[in-house]
Amino acid sequence: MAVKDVPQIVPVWRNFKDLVEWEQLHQTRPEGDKHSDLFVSLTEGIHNFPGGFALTTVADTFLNWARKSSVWPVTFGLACCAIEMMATFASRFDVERLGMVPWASPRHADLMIVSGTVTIKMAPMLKRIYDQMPDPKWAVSMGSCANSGGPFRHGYHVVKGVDRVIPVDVYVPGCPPPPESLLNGLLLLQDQIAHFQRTGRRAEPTPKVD
Amino acid sequence: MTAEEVRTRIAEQFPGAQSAGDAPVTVMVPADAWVPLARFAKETLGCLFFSFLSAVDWKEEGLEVIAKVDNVDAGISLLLKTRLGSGVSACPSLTDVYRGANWMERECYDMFGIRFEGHPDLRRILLGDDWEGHPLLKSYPVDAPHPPYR
Amino acid sequence: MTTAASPSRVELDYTGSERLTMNMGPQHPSAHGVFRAILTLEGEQVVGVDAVIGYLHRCHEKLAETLTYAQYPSIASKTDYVAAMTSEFAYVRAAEMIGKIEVPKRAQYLRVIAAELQRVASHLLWLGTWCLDMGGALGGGATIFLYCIRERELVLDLFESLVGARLLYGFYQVGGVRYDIPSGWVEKCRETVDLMDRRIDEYQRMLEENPFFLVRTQGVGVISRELAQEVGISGPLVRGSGVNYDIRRTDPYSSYEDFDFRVPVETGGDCHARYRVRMVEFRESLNIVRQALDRLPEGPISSRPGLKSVAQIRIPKGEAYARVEGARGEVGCYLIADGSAKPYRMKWRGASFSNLAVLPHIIPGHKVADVVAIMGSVDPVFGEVDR
Amino acid sequence: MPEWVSPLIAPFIVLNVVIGIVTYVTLLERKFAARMQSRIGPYRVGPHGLLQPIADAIKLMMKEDIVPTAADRPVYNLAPIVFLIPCMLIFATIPFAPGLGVADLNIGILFFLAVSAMEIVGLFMAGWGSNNKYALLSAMRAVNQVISYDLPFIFAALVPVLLAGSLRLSEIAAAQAGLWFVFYPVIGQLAFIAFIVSTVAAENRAPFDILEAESELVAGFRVEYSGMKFAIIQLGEYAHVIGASFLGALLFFGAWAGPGPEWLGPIWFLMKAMFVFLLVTWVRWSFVRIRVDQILALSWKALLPATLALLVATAVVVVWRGTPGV
Repeated sequence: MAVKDVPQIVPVWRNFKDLVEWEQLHQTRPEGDKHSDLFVSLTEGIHNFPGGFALTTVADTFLNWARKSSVWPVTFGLACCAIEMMATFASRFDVERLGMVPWASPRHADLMIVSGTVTIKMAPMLKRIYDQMPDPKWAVSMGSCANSGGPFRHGYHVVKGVDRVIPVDVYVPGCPPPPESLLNGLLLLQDQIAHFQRTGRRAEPTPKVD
Repeated sequence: MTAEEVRTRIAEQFPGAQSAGDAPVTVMVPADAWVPLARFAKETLGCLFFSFLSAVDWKEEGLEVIAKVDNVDAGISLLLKTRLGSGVSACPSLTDVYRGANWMERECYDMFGIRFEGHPDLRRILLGDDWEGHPLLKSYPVDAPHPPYR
Repeated sequence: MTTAASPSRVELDYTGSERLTMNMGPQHPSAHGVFRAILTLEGEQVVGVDAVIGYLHRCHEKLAETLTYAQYPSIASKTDYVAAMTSEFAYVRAAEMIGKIEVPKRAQYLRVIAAELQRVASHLLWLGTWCLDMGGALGGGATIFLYCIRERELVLDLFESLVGARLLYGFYQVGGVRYDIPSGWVEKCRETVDLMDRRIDEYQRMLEENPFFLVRTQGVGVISRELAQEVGISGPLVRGSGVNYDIRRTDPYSSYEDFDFRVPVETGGDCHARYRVRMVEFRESLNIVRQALDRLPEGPISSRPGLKSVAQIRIPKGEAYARVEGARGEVGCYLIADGSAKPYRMKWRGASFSNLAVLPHIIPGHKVADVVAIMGSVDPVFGEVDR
Repeated sequence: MPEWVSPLIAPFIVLNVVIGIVTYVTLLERKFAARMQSRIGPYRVGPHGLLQPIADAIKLMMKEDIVPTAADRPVYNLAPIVFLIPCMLIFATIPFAPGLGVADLNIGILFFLAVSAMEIVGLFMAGWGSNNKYALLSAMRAVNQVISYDLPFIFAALVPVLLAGSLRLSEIAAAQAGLWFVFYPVIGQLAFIAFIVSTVAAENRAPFDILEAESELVAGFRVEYSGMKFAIIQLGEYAHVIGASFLGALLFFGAWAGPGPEWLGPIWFLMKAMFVFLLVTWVRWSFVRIRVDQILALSWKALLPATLALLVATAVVVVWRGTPGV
């Protein structure tokens, strides 16, 4: 499985005043899902020990089961798709069946559903909220706007796809995607999480559809 | 008060004004009569309801500022207009007359670069403080690049 | 206190205690999207507020100059995405006013039905999110929120069978509507309307018999009649402040004069008054839908042939300001046509933009908890604020 | 077995049982809330969502632990433990059946009330150490609220003490062999209502959850906590709720009294505690949150005088009847 390609973005938002403040006050976190050196060397040792791979694989499977069974999204609505996201969280579709509880603080969340158009003013904020989430974390890009800019692609203030700002795992097409679509995306995300590895490697993102 | 009477009264008060139409009554005044006209509309015609303020870029002919006010009880609608003239981007502010003009003028400044003189807090409102250009001017391309996002 | 000119940073007199600047948003559970308020606090008391908007500025007005009259209505629905039908309505009505295009009676009635059902759906979402703001996602507010969304799904089902989409429709087009109602829709609609009437009674009992709800809403966020008009707030807010201003009544469009309905006006001006206005509006909208279904005339649904190309609709030179009563108030579209297939300039008067502009005037002096209650009662939709 | 081991056995068992109960109570609450909201609730993780709490716990353990750079590190790191300890200690005095408990103190109820008020220290440390304004405001609110509501809580809990004539929890439970105190005419019901109201407030649950207040303060004092520390805080909160529910069941519902053989006692006790817990949950999911000044007004202007009057009335009744007990 290929290492997930984290898009390298030129940090222009250093020009934004509040981002500069934030960088002074808060730690910057490394890209990807890194563990401490001790943990990595320990698990590598077990993995390379004859027969040890069975242990690490079983552990990975078990931990991934836990991760995918309790994916907590952050309540973060951007635009039109946020209304459909709310409908997905509500009684008729009820994502709590899958163990998802929306949390208000990004520190408690594992998943960010980017629901709507990302504008240039919002992009640094979005990046910041994503950075505030603890690893391992996932991102679902919901709707055409978040995938590629959608109908507003030609607007001067619209980011052409949220993957220019944060790494995305699942793209859900639609304008807006109905709740069924988003649920399918969340189930796809569970498959993705099942392929997460102890080294921080992830599955490839789903193919991008506008 | 009918639209006819409104037009006559405005013509009496503001000789330079051209008015037309019924609903809304469109009144065009020079920029120096902009605030007096708004005050007249509010205090004499009873147009308390401030609907919106915006501008139009007529390319060579310059910018035109538009405001709409209503008298809700009598059913009068006034569309106030003023031409700033070619190359001029300063206009008196209506914030002393209508409190609602505050955000509308900020938006207008943001989009057209019109400096409203007398506005208490003229900052950009929709775009970021570091944005360059005023997007709704006809000279601004709709898909202006802004690396790295677009 | 607030000055006449009212700067956007409104601050009370400094009383000497220590101050705290707190940032709310743009990601905040009660931001209703992407609102950011920078509050200055003295203890729990808010003494100053600076509202930052524009996180969802999607260049609607600039895009409208590059899209044709046939293309834009479905984009217009993305301004007020909670009440998409009325947003489309304002745009097509402006184009029709300039082009002096007649709309068949059946299309007018279908427009009314769609707009009123949309108002019900939008108010349901408002009630839910407002209670969510006051009750918290892990508290009683969530229960009412989920009930409201459950009912909203029924209305969306109606739209889905009418248009094929749940949230953003493209139902209106210049000259009429795009789709006729499918068979069996009228009966389904009647059933839903009757059910909704009963459910709204249930919510009203659930909320108004709850003393906690009353103390949280009564006397909170009072907007005076003068302030309301000067800032230009509209819809349920201005009617909650004692101004009898409903465009359906003062400037009837699309056969609204045929229907018998009541315009609720409350004089309190607080959150509770706005709540009561909206609760009556629910019922009145349902009544209008019933009347329109009863009298739905036969005939064509559009005065113009079906669309074959996006540049098909050409509007003569001219300008017009069209306003409709959306769920949040006066949705206006000021359109200047230059004779081509695209408008020269479009100004969108979003009701939420003006409604939100009242916040810096009324928030100072309240507690932090009231800020979210006031925010919720204003019911902004940020697609419309930032456009 | 060395001698020092035997006193540790009972606490060890109780601690683990409590953690087990608390973990599954979260599932109970989620299912119950889901039913109230016409949803299904956790369903897909294990049969009927039974493995959900385990998945949540393991996931939270494996999450990254973030310490904000601006945080006061020692205070920030210590706060969850300081918060958890009192929440667990309150189980020390509760007798789960006659003679089945860690320590049946002669001042059991005082110990319970004193220790349960201690959680505020950890809470304030969390709010202060995070160096986050939401957390700070939340911690300030929490101190306000706990100080205001501990007095009515104590007064309401003292009514059964007066009726039973003992501070020892096992004797209070035994005194209800004839009549549960909740059925004691007038006084019992009023005391129970006051107890429920002040428990809800002292546990910081909706409608009195101003200190976590999702819609205002995002998540209150624990807004910066992630991973295991967040799990510990959640565990502490639920443990406190369960502890107070056990106390309610003990003070008003006769603890382990119930039909059937004696070994069913703890089961009855657990069921009664869950009944009290679901009562609190029911309140939680039906009311909107009230404002901080209204909360304080409710406590100082209504609840405190009322419970005080109730306490005096109980004392008069007890003296008039001559003997404590039912």
